Amino acid sequence: MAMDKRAQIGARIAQELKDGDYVNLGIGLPTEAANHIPEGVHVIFQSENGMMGVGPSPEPGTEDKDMINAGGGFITALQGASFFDSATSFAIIRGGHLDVTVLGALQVDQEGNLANWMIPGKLIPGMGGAMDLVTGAKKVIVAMEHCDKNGNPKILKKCTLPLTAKGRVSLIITDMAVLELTPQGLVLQEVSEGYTVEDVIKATEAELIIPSHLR
Amino acid sequence: MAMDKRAQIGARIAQELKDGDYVNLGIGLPTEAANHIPEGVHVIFQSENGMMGVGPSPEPGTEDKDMINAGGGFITALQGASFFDSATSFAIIRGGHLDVTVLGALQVDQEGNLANWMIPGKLIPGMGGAMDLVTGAKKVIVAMEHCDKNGNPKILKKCTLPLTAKGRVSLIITDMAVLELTPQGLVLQEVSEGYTVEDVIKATEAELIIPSHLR
Amino acid sequence: MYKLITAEEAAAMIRPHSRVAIGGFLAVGAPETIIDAIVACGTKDLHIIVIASDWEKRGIGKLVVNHQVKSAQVSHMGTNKEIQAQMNSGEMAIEIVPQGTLMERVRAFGAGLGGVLTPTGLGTVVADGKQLINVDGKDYILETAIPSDFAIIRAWKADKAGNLIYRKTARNSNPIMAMAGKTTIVEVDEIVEIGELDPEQIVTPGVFVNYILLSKEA
Amino acid sequence: MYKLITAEEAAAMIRPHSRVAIGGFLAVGAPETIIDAIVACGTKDLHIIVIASDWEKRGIGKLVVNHQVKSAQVSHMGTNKEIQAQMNSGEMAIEIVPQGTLMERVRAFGAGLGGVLTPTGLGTVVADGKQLINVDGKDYILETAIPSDFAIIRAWKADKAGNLIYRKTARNSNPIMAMAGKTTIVEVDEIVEIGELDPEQIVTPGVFVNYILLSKEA
Repeated sequence: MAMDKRAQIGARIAQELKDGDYVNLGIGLPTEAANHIPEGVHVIFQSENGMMGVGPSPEPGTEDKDMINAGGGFITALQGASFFDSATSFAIIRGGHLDVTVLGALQVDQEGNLANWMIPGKLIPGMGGAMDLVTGAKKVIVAMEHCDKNGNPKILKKCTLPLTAKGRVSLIITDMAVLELTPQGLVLQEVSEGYTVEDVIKATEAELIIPSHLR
Repeated sequence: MAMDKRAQIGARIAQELKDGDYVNLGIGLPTEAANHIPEGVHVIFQSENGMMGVGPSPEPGTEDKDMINAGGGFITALQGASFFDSATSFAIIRGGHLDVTVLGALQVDQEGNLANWMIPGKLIPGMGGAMDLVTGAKKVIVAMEHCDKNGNPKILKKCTLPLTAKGRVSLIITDMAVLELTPQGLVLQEVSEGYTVEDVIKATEAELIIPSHLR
Repeated sequence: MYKLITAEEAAAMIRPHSRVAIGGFLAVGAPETIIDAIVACGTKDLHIIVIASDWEKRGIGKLVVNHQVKSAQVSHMGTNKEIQAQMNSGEMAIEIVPQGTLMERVRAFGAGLGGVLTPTGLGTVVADGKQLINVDGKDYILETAIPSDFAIIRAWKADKAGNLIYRKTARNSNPIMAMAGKTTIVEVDEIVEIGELDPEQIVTPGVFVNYILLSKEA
Repeated sequence: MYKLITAEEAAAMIRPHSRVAIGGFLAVGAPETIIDAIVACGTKDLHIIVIASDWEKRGIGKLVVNHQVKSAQVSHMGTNKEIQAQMNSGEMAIEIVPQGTLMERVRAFGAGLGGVLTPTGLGTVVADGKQLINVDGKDYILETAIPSDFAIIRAWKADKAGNLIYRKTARNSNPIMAMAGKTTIVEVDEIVEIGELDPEQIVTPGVFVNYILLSKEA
């Protein structure tokens, strides 16, 4: 994905994070959000291997072999950080103590289902901590490109890949749009600059509710 | 109980404790064992509220309000001690990591059942940690006076009081005798000075196996 | 992130019929300042979740003596005649829970688990009416999570990120109760600057903490 | 109390078909010295319990590359193509377990519990063939304890009472795995005198530790 698209999505995710929130950012695109937290907003990032208070990547040459995030990348600790074992880390996650988790997706559907951990017959990396994160966090945000690399919709009526969790997604942020899961269905809340509502509808298999402010 | 009887039972319990054992001593009589650990034997005592490495009672005037054992008595910490939360403490107990627990009893029976936490209609203090200790420790020793204060047997064919745990007692140490639970039944292993085998049989309701060395 | 409040504000949050998990063991590590404020408030019909019923004049015993507790889940009441009297008279409904089981059931709620399978209590009245489940040839009792609306606990020091450390055996149930409150209120002896607590040493990360107040005992 | 041994002695204890819980996350905090000794031993048909399959040349990946692992319970294999290849060819039997569930199942075994009820995996293939249990109107999956014969873990420092502390994110699964081995073997950077570790700071009490050896990486 182009750097400006990544930055755009990262900035949009960051808008969802409130001062004092405890947040887990998934590997890849979601981590972009950390670069866009507004001045004066203090968000505390968890790494599910066992740390709260993750700071930015270390300067080259200052890496600590015992300081990695859940993606294996080197990290630093901010003041006020804490280390704990992985069972405690997932007690935080599963127990509903985490305000927001942001994850990528292979597919997401209009019932809030998410599929992001395997493609049968092709790739089975395992779900790692994703199932716990999606099951336990207070707010689950999916951040991804709107379509796959062949241009096919990833926002579906119903996921066809094995699920990560059922009905837990609350917000989808893509390069084209922001969509919210509501009891009424999937509501198109924002359309990115350069796109029309019709572009989004065309790139989305799921049924979309178009609110009056976008009509 | 007279001091000499208490000391005798304490000394006999201490013989069961091996160098390097992790041990939990129940409130009252069992704690007497701590005074009789032989020179050169290093036993580590747990307090189930959350400590390993309990030391002797503090000198009067040096008590620390935050240092108590499971009976509420003031304690000290030995070098090598550790503090942990109560869930970890019971993970140690229930998970089979404790070598020996020594507890008092209201009743114990020839099937290794123990009753020590309530007398219906009279006293219901609650079992505290006793059920976990009896269920989880590798070796469960009951230490008590052989008969109740009215002279009635406490070692029965079958406990009549509500049980603490089923079939978990391995050794009974009283002022009169030492008895071992075996797959064959309850074996009288030792008779205290001043008593005969017949005295023990008379003071015991349970059926006793009398081994050749005592016949 | 936590907010700093007073004991009176803490007590005012707790309403009749609130389920309150309270840290401490025989009143050591008990949040006495918060308990005193709840006593002053007089809020009735509380459900409390505690290891022990403490003493009449220390720890949660004060709530019992003041007739504010309608029901309790507790493992030991041997030091408090008032709670036994209220149980016998029918004023209080008591569920007696083995201490290790109590800790796991509270931890389960805090960790988002529905319950655990434990061998503790098999063949005893504790198993009565509960589902037995066999795993690998061994029986276990299904013990369900104990929900709580509030956890009120005592720590030694908090830093300004809400991270907590405890002192000696005053740690006891406090870190477990801390995980389990939908709202967790912590009484501390001291609040130190961020960075003063070693990140390796923190027992309860601030993510579990909603409110902090200073102990009047410190 | 623990015994001091060599990595070779540790490796020799582990037999074909042993169930081995191994600490570390993406090889950080992995007991590399013990793993190397097991590779040198060549013991086959191991069952391993690990968070992640690490890399081909680091962590438990080395055991996989050397074809010593017959089966595994693991939550993530994305960094190791060899384990995916052996899974696809049928050489290795893999149970994929969500990471939080894996930690609870390992902890359960260490804590003497038969299992836990978790919502994680509901409505997914993880729930297939497992018992669902409803508690207070919510469904949970019954996830059973994962037994292990050995836990091999990595800590930073041990004192001569066997108490352990860890370093930063190298803590990860190590304290949980430490609880769960019938025999727990610990690789440490340093063994210090009793009294050098603050009793408040100890993460794994020595009661969980059977053997200690010095890391060749330290």
